[in-house]
Amino acid sequence: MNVDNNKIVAFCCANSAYQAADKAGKMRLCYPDNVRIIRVPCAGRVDVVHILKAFEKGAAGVLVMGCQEGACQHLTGNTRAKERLKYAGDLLKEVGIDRERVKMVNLAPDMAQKFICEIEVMMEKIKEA
Amino acid sequence: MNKSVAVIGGGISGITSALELANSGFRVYLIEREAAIGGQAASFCCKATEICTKCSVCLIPQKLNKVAVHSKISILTDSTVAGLSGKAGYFEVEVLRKPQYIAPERCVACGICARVCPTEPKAIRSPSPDAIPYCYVIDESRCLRLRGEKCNLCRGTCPTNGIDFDREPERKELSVSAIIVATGFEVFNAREMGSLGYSRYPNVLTGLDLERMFNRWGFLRLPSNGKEPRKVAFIQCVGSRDETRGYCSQVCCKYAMRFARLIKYQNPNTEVTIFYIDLQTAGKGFAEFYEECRGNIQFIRGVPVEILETSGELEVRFENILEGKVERETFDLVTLSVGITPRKDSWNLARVLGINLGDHGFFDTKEPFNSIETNVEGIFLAGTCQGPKDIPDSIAHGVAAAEGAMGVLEKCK
Amino acid sequence: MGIFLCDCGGSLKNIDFPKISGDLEKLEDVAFIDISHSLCLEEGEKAITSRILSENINRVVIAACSPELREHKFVRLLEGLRFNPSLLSLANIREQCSWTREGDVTEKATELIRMAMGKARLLQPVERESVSVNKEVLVLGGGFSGMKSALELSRLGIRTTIVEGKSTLGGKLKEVEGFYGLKTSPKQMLDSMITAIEKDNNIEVLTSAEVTRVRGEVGDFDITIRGGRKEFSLSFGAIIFATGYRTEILPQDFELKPGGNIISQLDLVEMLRAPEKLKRRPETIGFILDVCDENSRLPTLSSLNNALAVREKLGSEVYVFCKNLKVDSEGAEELYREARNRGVVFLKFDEPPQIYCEDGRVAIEAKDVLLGEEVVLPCDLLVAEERALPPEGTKGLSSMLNIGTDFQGFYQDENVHLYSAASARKGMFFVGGCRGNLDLRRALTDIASAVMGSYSLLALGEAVVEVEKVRVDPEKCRACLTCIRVCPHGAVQLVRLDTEKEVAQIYDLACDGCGICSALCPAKAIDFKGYADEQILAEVEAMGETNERR
Amino acid sequence: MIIAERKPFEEIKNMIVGYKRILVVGCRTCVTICWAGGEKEVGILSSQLRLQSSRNGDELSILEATVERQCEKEMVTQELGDKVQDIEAILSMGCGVGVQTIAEIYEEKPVFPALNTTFVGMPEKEGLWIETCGACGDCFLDRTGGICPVVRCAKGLLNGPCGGTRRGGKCEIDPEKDCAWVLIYRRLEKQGRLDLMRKYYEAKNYRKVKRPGKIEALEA
Repeated sequence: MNVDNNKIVAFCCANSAYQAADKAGKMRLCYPDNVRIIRVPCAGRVDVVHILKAFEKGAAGVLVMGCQEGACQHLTGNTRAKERLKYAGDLLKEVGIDRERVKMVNLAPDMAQKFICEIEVMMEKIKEA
Repeated sequence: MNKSVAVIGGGISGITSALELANSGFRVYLIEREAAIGGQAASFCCKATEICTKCSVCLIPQKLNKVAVHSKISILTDSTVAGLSGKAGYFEVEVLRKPQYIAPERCVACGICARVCPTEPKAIRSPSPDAIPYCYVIDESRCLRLRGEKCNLCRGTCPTNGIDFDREPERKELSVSAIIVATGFEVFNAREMGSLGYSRYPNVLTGLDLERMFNRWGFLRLPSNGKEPRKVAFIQCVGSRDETRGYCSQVCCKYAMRFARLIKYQNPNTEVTIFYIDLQTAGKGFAEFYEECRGNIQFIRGVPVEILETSGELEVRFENILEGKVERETFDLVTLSVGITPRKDSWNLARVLGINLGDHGFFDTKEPFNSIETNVEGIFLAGTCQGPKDIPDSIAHGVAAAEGAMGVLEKCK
Repeated sequence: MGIFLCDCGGSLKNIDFPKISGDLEKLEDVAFIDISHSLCLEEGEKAITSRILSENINRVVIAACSPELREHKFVRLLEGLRFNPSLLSLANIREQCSWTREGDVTEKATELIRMAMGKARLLQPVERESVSVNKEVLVLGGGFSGMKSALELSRLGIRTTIVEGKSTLGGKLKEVEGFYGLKTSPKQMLDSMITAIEKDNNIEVLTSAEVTRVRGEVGDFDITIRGGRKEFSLSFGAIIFATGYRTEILPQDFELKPGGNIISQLDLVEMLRAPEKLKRRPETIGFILDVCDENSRLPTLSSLNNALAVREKLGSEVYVFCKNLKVDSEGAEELYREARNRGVVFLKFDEPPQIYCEDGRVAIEAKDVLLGEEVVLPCDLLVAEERALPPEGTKGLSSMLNIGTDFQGFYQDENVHLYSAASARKGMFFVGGCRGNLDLRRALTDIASAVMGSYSLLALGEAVVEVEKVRVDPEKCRACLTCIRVCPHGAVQLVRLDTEKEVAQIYDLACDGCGICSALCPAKAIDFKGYADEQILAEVEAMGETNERR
Repeated sequence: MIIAERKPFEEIKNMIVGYKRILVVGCRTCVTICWAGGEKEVGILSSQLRLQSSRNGDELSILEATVERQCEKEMVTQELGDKVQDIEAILSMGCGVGVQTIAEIYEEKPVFPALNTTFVGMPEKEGLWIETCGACGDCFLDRTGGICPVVRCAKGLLNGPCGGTRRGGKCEIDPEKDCAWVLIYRRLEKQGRLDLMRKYYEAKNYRKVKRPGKIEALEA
């Protein structure tokens, strides 16, 4: 990979994951700073093209963070995102990138700790490869 | 005549009423006693495992943001209602506001004042993460300046000079057409049940402590030694359905089962036991949720009477009604599912507003089936101050109170 | 493009603002870069206002604290300056950058600002317009919930039309014996409501009529109603469904043996209305609960009500068999205690009891939990627990409206955001029994939130809407119907354009801005202003640039 | 409607080995509707190819284009006209007809198919397409109540079920699939035309349609 400090792109749903990221900041919890958060209205908005483009642009891992299953304001946003990530995982496997680099995460606005440990889990995966 | 409503209490049902009325075009004064709105439910945690368990705690930050943003809602924090005059449609509410040493509209929560404050633990500290208005708070008891000593460190360093120590308590007069009382509830003080050993043994917690712990850390640790508990017990109906409090608090069975599943989900080899009298499994889809829980959680019909600490573990003595004999069992952690009790100072607000209290200490309503109107026309009740409710019902009740208030507003055009 | 940086009163120490403004100044489309201490207070706002009025810029990027806190302030400020706020892009350099690490984060801050600039370049203006909305509301179903909703709405000055399938209003009200603690009996309540409706000229009632087709979106539903022989279509702003529920004793729950001594709550109510007409006064009456459906509170409440009525009027022995007594609604615990004081015996079982007939009397055999041994109880009458089911037309209606139903068939499975009356489709509300809330108190709060929902939607007669925030490009659209099937809010309709071409069209008022359709559209025909594909890709692009440069 | 499915990436990769500049062409009609070759899938395949090339270092530049209908010569030339000069190979994401139309127009450039054109069918729900017509050229749906046994019966029988139908009317070969003739029987029963089942039909005359089929409108 042509990038040394291998970035993580996190597509965060504005209703839950973005607020969890803010809460982590307000609680001054430290987490690795190669995470780039992109705000999307709903996890269902993230398309396979965005994920592949992120990898093309040098991202080492992509996290799509949506609401808990059954608590999505748009009912099917997070379930569609999960299916789409399986498809994206297949596409990446075909290209030789390890499937684990793409992950769907279900968060609620108060889960700052889980937000951070999901990022650390992704960091381990990237370091292993 | 400006059509406005005063909502007393900034908990989940208060802010829901405020939002509904503001969205329908009326001005709302939200009077909150604490330094930030959100009430008890703002410190709760989401209890979802793979799927959401419908506790609707995640609605609260969303509604808080909408209230903070709404142009028609003015939030008065640190304020209480001191007096009331006038009648339905033409009320005059007298609001007493504690001195705002830090002006909420000036404070940008940059954190410099907390760095320079000499006291340990800090007298000036940051609010809880999703507090609205997000501004720093001064603890009068520990601040040197307010205890008479000369110390101006924080005032000097504040970039937006929002700190001003010689502010006086304000007294404000609001002319409103209707009032919604949404003062909320207090958790049952588990210390009253001496035999269960709350606050004597560190590993005996209440439901509220569990909520705060999960909200803060996201996982469960024993308060005594920080390790993961292997055996957890939930004791139901602590402070409800007994002689003095003849009502069911409706929420404890639900949150106990949700916690039990969450703990099992996070660490499958912990053993979880729930002691109950009558398990309330009503609610859409909750019976199926109960069936799932029965798979890996042990339910024992029979509420324990005594907890003793033996060698670091808690020994619970209870009467197992199914087997018909008294048994003992040891646990690492015991959670008392405490119920909802009326606020101790609600009689004071009742005296000021002239509304009367029901037999359990909650505010009373005009007739049994009309759960929002009080005996004073133009004053409405919302949320748990009228009776125990879970979060979705409190929200629905807040909307009902707003609809009641609308009736008064429409009449006095 | 104008860029404003805020160092939050100088507290963001680990970001070197002059270095950032030095780097970004060189870019050609940057008009100016301002560093200020507190953009969110008056002095900051004055700085922004003067800057914007003096320079003619068409995009604004603000790097400050979290958009959740301050975005509304900046939007209101820009609206004041007649600058379209949809051309504003925010970078969160405080909560998600400066506060996440002790060490220097200038590089991350630059990249976040660069990402915001990348997005800002592609932002398109979105106009806000007000769309006229039909102020009438249709109430489907004339039971207690339907009548109460119509009365509440007309009290707030909104015209309603009630469509009731049967020939008279009333629904379940006619079948209930009494409500605990309520002086007025259901009969009086029913008559008072009907007279109020007749007097009220805001309410129009169409009895023995049914809805055959629902088209259109919130604010302008076009509904065809068939009453008697004629069929006509009317337009409404919102619909409140109050179609109620029906109860049935299902064979698999109780093998209905001949001899007629297994009755439903309804038959018991008939008996209680006219106790003198009974041939033989039943000595012992048994109630059975929690056998088929432990979700609803109604069986417990109606059993306790009727048990008290039996003790009063007939004075016969009453036994209640249940697994867990559902006392978690208001006043239920007092009801339970009063029933116990009046001598009603409660037996709690774990496995469901066996029921068999013995010389004309019904015997219930169950292992009682409290006594700990088998109990066989012969009694004259057994009141079986009915299973509450949705009314017949629910399946058809729900597929026509594309609203989901839950596992029991009631409307709208549980989602916390929609609780208590709203539904996935804006403008459609489900109230009381048809949603599964069977007891009266919860139905009342449902009605209140449905009324408030439709009032805040329709009261002004118009709704402010962001015109074409999500737009389908007619040329690219292949009418493959994916967006119509996928939209959770049913906001997309197939429309015939003037060019005779069938194309999907998104209805702005009903669209909730989730973007699922634009992600799934195979022809990339749906453009979501503010979160369009290009804008998201531009943010990703900007993240990539710093990689190559290093 | 023609339903197609994208080839596995391995196959596509081996096709374009050695070419440095590639044009990926999508088509906006049938393959867009069945989510196989529309503008979105062109974007996906192109970024996959770019990822592949950046991972193992060989520089490969990808151009993307989408034609209104690849089976119309005028539309192909109008869309690809200028883009074709300096590219070495074309990867067409249209159905088989599209690939051959482009190959016919630009004969000097190699044209590779990225999709497998599978069948003529209809969407059951979004994302799921089933074959309902085998384009056999001699339609006899009038006798089977509108259900075509050539395609929906695993063995393509013309005269009634094969006798191996499982319980619940399921096909002998594929337990999830409904037996076509059971469906036909039920529908004819509903329409009261069950006597059609008793008639005996001789084998199909496949010579009726000469391959490759050609249809000439009289007016032309």
